[in-house]
Amino acid sequence: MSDTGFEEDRPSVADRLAAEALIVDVDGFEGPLDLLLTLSRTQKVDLRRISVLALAQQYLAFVERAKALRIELAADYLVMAAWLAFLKSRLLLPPDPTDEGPSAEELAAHLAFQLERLQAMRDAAARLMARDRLGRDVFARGIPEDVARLRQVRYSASLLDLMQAYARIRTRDEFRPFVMDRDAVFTMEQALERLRGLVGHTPDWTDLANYLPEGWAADPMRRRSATASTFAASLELVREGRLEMRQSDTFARIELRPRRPQ
Amino acid sequence: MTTEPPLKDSLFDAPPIAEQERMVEAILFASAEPVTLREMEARMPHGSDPAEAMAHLRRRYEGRGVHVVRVGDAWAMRTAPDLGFLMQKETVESRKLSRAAIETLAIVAYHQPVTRAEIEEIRGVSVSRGTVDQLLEMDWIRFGRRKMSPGRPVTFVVTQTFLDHFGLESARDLPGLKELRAAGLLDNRAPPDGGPDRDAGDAEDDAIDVDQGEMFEE
Amino acid sequence: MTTEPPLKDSLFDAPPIAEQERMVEAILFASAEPVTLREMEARMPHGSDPAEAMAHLRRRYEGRGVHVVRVGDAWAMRTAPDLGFLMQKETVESRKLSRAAIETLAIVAYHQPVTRAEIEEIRGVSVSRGTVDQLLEMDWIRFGRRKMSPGRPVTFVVTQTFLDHFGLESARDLPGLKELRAAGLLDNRAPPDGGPDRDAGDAEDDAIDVDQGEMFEE
Repeated sequence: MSDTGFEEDRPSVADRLAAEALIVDVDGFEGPLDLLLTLSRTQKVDLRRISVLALAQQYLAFVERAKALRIELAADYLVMAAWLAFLKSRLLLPPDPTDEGPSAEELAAHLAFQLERLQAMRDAAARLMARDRLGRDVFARGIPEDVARLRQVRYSASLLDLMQAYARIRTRDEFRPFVMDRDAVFTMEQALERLRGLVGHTPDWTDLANYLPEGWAADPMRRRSATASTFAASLELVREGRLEMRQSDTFARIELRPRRPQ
Repeated sequence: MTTEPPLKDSLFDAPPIAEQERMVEAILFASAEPVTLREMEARMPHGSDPAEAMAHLRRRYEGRGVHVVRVGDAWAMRTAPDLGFLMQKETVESRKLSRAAIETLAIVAYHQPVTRAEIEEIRGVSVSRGTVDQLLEMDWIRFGRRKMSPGRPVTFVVTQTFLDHFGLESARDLPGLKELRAAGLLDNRAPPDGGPDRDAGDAEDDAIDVDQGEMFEE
Repeated sequence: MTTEPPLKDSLFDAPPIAEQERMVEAILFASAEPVTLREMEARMPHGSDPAEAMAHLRRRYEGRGVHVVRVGDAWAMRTAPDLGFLMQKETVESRKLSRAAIETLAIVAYHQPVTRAEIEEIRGVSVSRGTVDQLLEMDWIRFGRRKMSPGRPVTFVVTQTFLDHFGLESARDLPGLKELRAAGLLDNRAPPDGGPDRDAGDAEDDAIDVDQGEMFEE
């Protein structure tokens, strides 16, 4: 920036002083656009009529001062400086007819638009924050009543569920593993043991029914089981040669007596 | 100066009572706790009469959805007691009926009137009190007549609510075992005994009709 | 019979509008948060017309110390703004928002739905994650729909809580919105090529947007 040959390039004293004041506060700026907006205020004109060229010069002066004071500027400030230097030269030189892309005026206009838009948002933010605000100017109910949430559980079941459940129960019945109800069963071992103890005490022919254990004659199920096992046990004792059996006729009484020694 | 007196008035005179009423209204509305007249006075412009303002406010809220009530020596605003129901929000949660409950229900439906002992015999496990209570509470089963057997146990039958829920006109509309079997819900095996097989005969169906009739007595 | 019709009325017809007005009054009064008409309807007896009842209620509270205000598609009761001075005690010391947060909030409000890249374009600096997080946490902004532009970046919009806090009926009532729009300052004017924009950073920012958005998707 030291040698450009243009009068406008040399920062005015006022610009330099302003730049110095700004540099002290460089951390306070939110980036190059913020800085540009602040600089633009020195022009004291509507942002729509701002001179972007003058603004570019102000900005470049600021960066120059920062360099002179050995203040490290963030990269984006330097990027903006480079771009503004480019814009400035484009604005000052007659347009190159072979150059494609946006004109310098278009670029400058967009920068002006950006500044105006940022300023507009800042004004809007200020107006927003100045509104009557809840908890500061306007107040909600101090003792809100909670809405009691009554949670009601509704149980559902379909007809299919019902039928499946019933089918499940019925099939479970069919496939129930076979288990003997032991309390109604008088086993042959029990009968044999019992009969061995009794044989010999009654020497004469005695009805098999009399040998049934006590309390097993009343209930049909128990009587049947006890009769069967006692009969089977008798046959076993006959086979062992300790007992004799006789039956006078079909379905007649079966009688037992100890085998007499020969 | 000519403008001075009105300024002085606004500074030192109490606001009109209507304005004071607005003030106590706002204070009571926004306060997290009941507010005493003394507290109101401290917050209101000098010379205000909160007691008078409160009297106006109370009258204004008479019969409204919100009442001005006295709490000890303080005042508060509360929703009208008769509108308490608005402060409740019912959320309905759908849940599947437990296996025990649906089985018990199925047995009642197919075997009604049925005693608890009979349900247990069919299910092969004891039926918890909770399961029966749940079904009673849902109004899907109810107590039927006592059985004429020893101990005269109570029986259970299904209700109209049950029939409505399952879209049945009567319990006899429940599909029989034969249909369950045809639908592939049952293995192709004959049930151990006549039991609940609806196809077994009309005698049983008639019995059920009688039971259903009983349900609507009372 | 002569007594039948009234009974039927009370069972099946909505309560009279005066009664409905009491109900919406109680509902709004009891809640610190705005309540939607839909929610009111759900809590009121079947057949009620909360919109009609609200119109009555709103008129009734005109000029009172407490106002009925519209917040988005909901309603709330709030103290009259001119009486704020009485409520110093109730003032909640809100967290000081940074300038970046305030500007970001204004940009979201006036430009919504707006992407992070667009906010950065307007402010000329990158938007820190913390700033956005703070506004999200305060429930003043939320994620909107994704933009149909490359990368499908998520957008930000303001919430009902925002409207409630700043006393706005809707985002259309933002101060100066019309003028800003007329001046073209809300246009999303693309910079001409070669502008001093932070093109390099945009791609990365978009990537972050996508991540954030995905966190909230189901």
